Amino acid sequence: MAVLLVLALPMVLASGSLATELLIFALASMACNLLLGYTGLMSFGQGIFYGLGSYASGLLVLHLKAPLLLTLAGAMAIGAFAAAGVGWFAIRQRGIYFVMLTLAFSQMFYFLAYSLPDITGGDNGLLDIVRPNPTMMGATVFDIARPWHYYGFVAAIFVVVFVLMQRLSESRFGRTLLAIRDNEARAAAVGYDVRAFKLAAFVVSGAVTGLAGGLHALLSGIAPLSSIEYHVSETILLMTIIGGSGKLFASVIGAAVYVLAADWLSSIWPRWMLLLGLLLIAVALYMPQGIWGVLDRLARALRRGGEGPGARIDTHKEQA
Amino acid sequence: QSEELVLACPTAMSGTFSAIGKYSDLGMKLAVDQQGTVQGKKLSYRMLDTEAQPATAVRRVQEAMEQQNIRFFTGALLSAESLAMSKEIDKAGGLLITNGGADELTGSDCNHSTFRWALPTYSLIQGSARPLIDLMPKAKRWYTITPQYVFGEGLLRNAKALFKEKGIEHVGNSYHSLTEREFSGYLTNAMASQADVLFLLNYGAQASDALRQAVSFGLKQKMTIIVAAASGLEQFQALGADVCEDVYFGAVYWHTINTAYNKNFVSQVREKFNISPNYSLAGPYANTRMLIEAINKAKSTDPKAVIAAMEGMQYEGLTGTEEVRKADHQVLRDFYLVKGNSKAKMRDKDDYADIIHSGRFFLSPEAAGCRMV
Amino acid sequence: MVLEVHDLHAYYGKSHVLQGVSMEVRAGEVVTLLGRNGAGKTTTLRSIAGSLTPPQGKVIFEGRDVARSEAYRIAAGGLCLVPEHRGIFSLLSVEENLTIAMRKRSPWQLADVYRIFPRLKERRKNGGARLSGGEQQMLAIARALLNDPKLLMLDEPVEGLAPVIVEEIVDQLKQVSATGMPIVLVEQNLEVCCQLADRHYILEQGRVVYTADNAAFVDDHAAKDRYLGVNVAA
Amino acid sequence: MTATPVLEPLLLARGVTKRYGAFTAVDGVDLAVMPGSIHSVIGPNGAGKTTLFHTLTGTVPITLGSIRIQGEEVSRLAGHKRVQRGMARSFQVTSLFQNLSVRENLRVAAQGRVPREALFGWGRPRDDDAAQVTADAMLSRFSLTALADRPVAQLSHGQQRRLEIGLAMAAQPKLIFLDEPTSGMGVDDIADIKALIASLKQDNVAILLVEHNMDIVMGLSDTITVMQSGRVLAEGAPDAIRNDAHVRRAYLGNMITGGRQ
Amino acid sequence: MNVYLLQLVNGIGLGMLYFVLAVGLSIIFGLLRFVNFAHGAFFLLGAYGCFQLVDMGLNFWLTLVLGPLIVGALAWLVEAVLFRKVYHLPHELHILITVGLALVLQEAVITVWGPSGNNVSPPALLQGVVVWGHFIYPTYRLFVIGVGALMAVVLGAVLEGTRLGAIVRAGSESAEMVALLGLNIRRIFSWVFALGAATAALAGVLAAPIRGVDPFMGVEALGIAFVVVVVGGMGSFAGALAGGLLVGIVQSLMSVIWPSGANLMIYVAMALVLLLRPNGLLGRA
Ligand SMILES: Nc1ncnc2c1ncn2[C@@H]1O[C@H](COP(=O)(O)OP(=O)(O)OP(=O)(O)O)[C@@H](O)[C@H]1O
Ligand SMILES: Nc1ncnc2c1ncn2[C@@H]1O[C@H](COP(=O)(O)OP(=O)(O)OP(=O)(O)O)[C@@H](O)[C@H]1O
Ligand SMILES: [Mg+2]
Ligand SMILES: [Mg+2]
Repeated sequence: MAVLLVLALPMVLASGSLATELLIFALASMACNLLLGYTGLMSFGQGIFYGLGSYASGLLVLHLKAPLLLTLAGAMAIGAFAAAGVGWFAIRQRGIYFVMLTLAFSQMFYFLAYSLPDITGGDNGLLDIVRPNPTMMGATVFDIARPWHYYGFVAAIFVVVFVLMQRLSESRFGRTLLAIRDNEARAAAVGYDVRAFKLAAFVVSGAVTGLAGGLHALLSGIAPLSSIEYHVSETILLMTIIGGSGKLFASVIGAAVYVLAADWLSSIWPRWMLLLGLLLIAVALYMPQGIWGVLDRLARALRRGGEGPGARIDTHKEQA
Repeated sequence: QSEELVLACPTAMSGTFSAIGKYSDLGMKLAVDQQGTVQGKKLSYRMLDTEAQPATAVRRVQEAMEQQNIRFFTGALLSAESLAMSKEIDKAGGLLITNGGADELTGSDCNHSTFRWALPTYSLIQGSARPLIDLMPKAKRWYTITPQYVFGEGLLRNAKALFKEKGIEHVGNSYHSLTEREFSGYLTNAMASQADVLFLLNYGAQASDALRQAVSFGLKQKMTIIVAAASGLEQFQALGADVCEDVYFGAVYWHTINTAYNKNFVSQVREKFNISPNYSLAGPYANTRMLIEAINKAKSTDPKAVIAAMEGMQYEGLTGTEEVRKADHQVLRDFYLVKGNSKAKMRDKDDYADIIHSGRFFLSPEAAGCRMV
Repeated sequence: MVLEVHDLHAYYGKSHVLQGVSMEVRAGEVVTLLGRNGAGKTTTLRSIAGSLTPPQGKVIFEGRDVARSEAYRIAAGGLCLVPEHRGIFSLLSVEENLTIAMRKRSPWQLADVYRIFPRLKERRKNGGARLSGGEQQMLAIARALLNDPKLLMLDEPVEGLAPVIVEEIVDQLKQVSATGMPIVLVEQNLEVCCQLADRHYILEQGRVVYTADNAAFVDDHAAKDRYLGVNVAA
Repeated sequence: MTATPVLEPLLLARGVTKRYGAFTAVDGVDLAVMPGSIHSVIGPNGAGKTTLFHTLTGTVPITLGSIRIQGEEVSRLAGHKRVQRGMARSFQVTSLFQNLSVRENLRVAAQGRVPREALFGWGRPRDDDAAQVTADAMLSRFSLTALADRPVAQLSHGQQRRLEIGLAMAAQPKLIFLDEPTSGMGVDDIADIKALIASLKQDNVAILLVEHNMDIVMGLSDTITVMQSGRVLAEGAPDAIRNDAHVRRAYLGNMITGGRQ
Repeated sequence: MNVYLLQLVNGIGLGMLYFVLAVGLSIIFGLLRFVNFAHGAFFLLGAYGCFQLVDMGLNFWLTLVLGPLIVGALAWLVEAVLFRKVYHLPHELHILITVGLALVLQEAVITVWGPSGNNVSPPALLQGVVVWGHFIYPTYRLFVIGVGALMAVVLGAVLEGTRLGAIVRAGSESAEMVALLGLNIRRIFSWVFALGAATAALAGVLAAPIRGVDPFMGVEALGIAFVVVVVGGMGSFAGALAGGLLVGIVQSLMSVIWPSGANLMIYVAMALVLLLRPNGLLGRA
């Protein structure tokens, strides 16, 4: 399905940059979903990893002239690293306190970035981040200067990450996360070190989010202060919720809807946020399982209509 | 080639700074409608909503250049996004006229495609504090409140230099972050320092809050208050005459500027939109007029030619005869010091302040740190 | 006739859990609802109390059909359920748990229940979470009594209670019913049921499959074996 | 590990004490559980049985005292680590993975014995995974096979109680803690559970049992410890306990809940 | 008078405002278990209500009562038609719907009153300043402290002391069980929600003369409110007071010690508190 989307986008969207941004946020949103939907952690700190990711890739390109893949690796590493740190503190908390603690951290990192202008460029952010081309033994594999080319590159990464995350969520690890989400006390009682699992999930999520941030810095050529704002955390979380927690592809849809809605609405009315607000309310009221939930139900209804009683059984299989 | 020439005004239409977008739109509209066609091409414009986010700004600019093949951008105002866009536009060989506050625009980060109608921090300080010091030789103790980002730092640096030169005692400074809205703490410090003058180096809403709270703390009675750079008429309207009375403001534009060009502009704005123009409206207007001048001078709509024409160009503008300095693409023009009127003295509803001084102050391009490559 | 239930149905999603339960409670009698796990006892009680809305069937309480009216109205009317898992409020102290249920007009007041459950008095200030299973059960029952019930429905009230306490509660329930209070009792412990009840209903797959008065039921080993699978031999 | 001398107790607890603020829920309890034996803890409500369980299994931190499993001190070990030492428990108040299927519940529990397989478990769970095999075995052992793919939330209380025990057993422990396994169960299931508990003896699993159903306690226990207000009141074989005057007064009364001989 | 002392006093002034701002959020979350990201929006409405009414020539004191009432009524409506439907859903949906509402209200304010701010002058009676030596303090801020203190007493009595308080806490745990006790929990929820929103609005009215009104003051306020509530302890009413004062004082003192770090320190303080006392200063476990 991810592949289909990746192929479909260029046909429906005029702007390569927009399409790329969509995929980037889809990545971030999936990472958020790994926490929200699989571990039951509602993290308001995803912006930290995203922001650090973009700063990291910015700095690597600017100061070290690092090659593309190394740059992205760096972004992932810093994301994972920060996640380990933040997570280590945050997972001691549960429920809304966890949300708030991560929120506090995202504010902290914002002010940190803000008050270290020598590294982060402060309010101006990092500028002139020129996309290095993917090279192999010095030879440029293919040129990603033009937006649609870069899209191709991001799309490739997106598909790979998606598949890996999908696999992860079905793995024994992922299944155990689900159990922890469901009943932490019992999970501990049957022998799991709950914190270790949560932390692991956090680190993975941080890495992917960092990657997203890095890709975005390369997309826009800048790493602005606004990329580590609390606002980013909120947006990523909203996308995830809109899509629907607990199913990876849902996050992709969530991100797509959000990005496209925002882009489209903002071009028709300066007060577009009002409409966005209404959209959020509508989703909360009528699609508690998120947009995915609705699509899923539709799909089943169709299949059931098509195949009669037999269908119920295979839908059951899907869930298990 | 289409017979239409489309300009774009990338600025914040939504979010915290949406006021800017609202007025910029009017400014663009006026300038474009006035002109109609340029070099036989129908002139039109688009507003691009940057949401006050550099990343979004860059994306919108990319899209504008890719899809609508737009090359001319005017009216950008916020520092961070102006910088980001200036890079992007330069890369793609477009032209940007900005009113951004960051000195880098015509300093360390200057480039061929970027021109700046706004004034550098040096001008703001020289144009606001210097005349005031001359006005009040006895006021020797100054206290500053500074937002901690490049713009604020720039102002502070220049202020310190001026204090040194003028033998002013800088009795203290409070830094604050860009998100600060509560200034009572800093004001208390200022009070404790027993300064004669409180010099507010912050901008926009922050300046308003700082000033408002200063007044509520009765600082007006204890010391003279001066705001280095008022963001424009809308700021006065928001604050109200009582707060502004007897307060000094530096102003990059003020609607009572005494030039024929400006008078004409103001009257047009009044009849078209029945408001008095503020900086957010005047800026994009001025930028666009300036661009059109250059296009006509170049007799071409090719950015390269236009840039060449603009460099060193002298023209009539809102503040009188303005000049584009070739070396760093900084527009050389006047800066104003205005003083708040009491309600009683206001001649009309927008007559919040009178211009008490105007002048040009600029560093050399070298000193400004611009090296065109 | 205090309570009449006619052809009550209930679903959880697709599973048709109650398939037409009918029963009645006469003034002042204790009726038990027996049946294997999953027979539908709890569901029946919840449907009567209105925390589940039965799609079909009548619940006539003191002459009015209360099926499909809101839970709090039903309860305020005096149809009072002590649920399976006791529903103790852990955020509230023991005393608060009691006071929010108190009704001026109720014959039972704080002093009365403290007399019956001294342990609760000791733990008055304890959070509801900090009670042992037994203590929680006591609290739940005490709370119900304060709530001025006209008919008491208890879902496995002595589940997991120590015999002495069970006896206490049984005696207590005897006193309660002695005051003429009709009681519907869901219980697994036959001993308790037989001591208290006037009549018994046995549910199976959401239907009433057997009913008898106490005397008859006590001797009807066949029925017990058939429906409840107790081997009275051991 | 398996080569433990028969006479050495599997679990040896000394002076176990648990305080909640000023209130002492468990007060210096000593306990010795022999391998493969059934050891019941009974006592009036609030005696501290569950709390004792909590401290022994590491669900709540112990205040004072020592806990040894096969001689190894575990009293300061995190609860989840004790599982790898061969402890498993069921909860008095049902505590399951409500949104997972019955089968998955059991698989996760079985897998808990070797958590690193999960933490670094990149592969999908397969039907021939050790954990899955155990889980399926449990399904039939508790006759839950019919409900295997139902989310637990849809089971009746009694069905959930049965699964509750299943989860404990899925860890294939040496020592299993059962907290009132039969509470809220139908009479027929009680019989099953009784048989089940008895059958565990065969696989040489020791059981520490908290139970109010005297029929089971008296019928199955090798040793019974009676607790009252946090302390040990008496300990001994069923008959001894049944005839102990203190115990009768404190607890059994006239044995209304079954167990009448 | 020593500058730290001045800042301390000033911090208390700030803290009281923060308390009034946050206490509603605390009630609504702690008792209804409902994460209300629209709290800031109610604050915003309160402020603009104040601006509008005063602008229409109404006197400030009336506004002080009317503003909260109007907003409270609105909130009551919103609760009835929107939020009630999502209480039973997980937190993330609470966030979704309330963020949505906050956006709608904020943009609505912009469309009605325009994107740039406005000034509200305090009532003549409170316009002056009190002077201690070099230290000057606006009478109006003293007044705010007074109002805050009053609120603290009244609300405290109602929430922690009364049966109503207990009922609402119970309802937050299991609405079904409360209903089984014959209490109409929904109605109680609506009232509490309205009350919470009204306090936010009151804070807005109080804040307007201090910092003027602008469409984005809501977002900002929300941030502070959350910090205060978390520091103090969700649902703990006394916590909101303690939290408010702590945050106010930290912020105020920091503006002498390390001005540019003032905001940073607020969040650092919050993180520290949460690490040392996981449920906040006075939060119950
Ligand atoms: N929330 C639920 N969702 C779906 N099915 C349910 C739910 N609760 C109970 N059921 C099903 O409804 C049937 C009856 O459940 P109920 O709890 O009424 O039985 P019960 O007689 O009370 O059993 P027990 O004696 O164990 O309490 C059971 O088969 C159970 O699986
Ligand atoms: N978290 C806690 N804080 C304070 N006291 C507690 C806490 N948990 C339990 N207690 C108290 O400890 C005592 C023992 O409780 P426990 O649950 O162990 O009793 P029990 O023997 O299991 O009773 P039951 O047979 O009813 O389950 C009780 O009096 C209870 O009030
Ligand atoms: Mg039941
Ligand atoms: Mg117990």
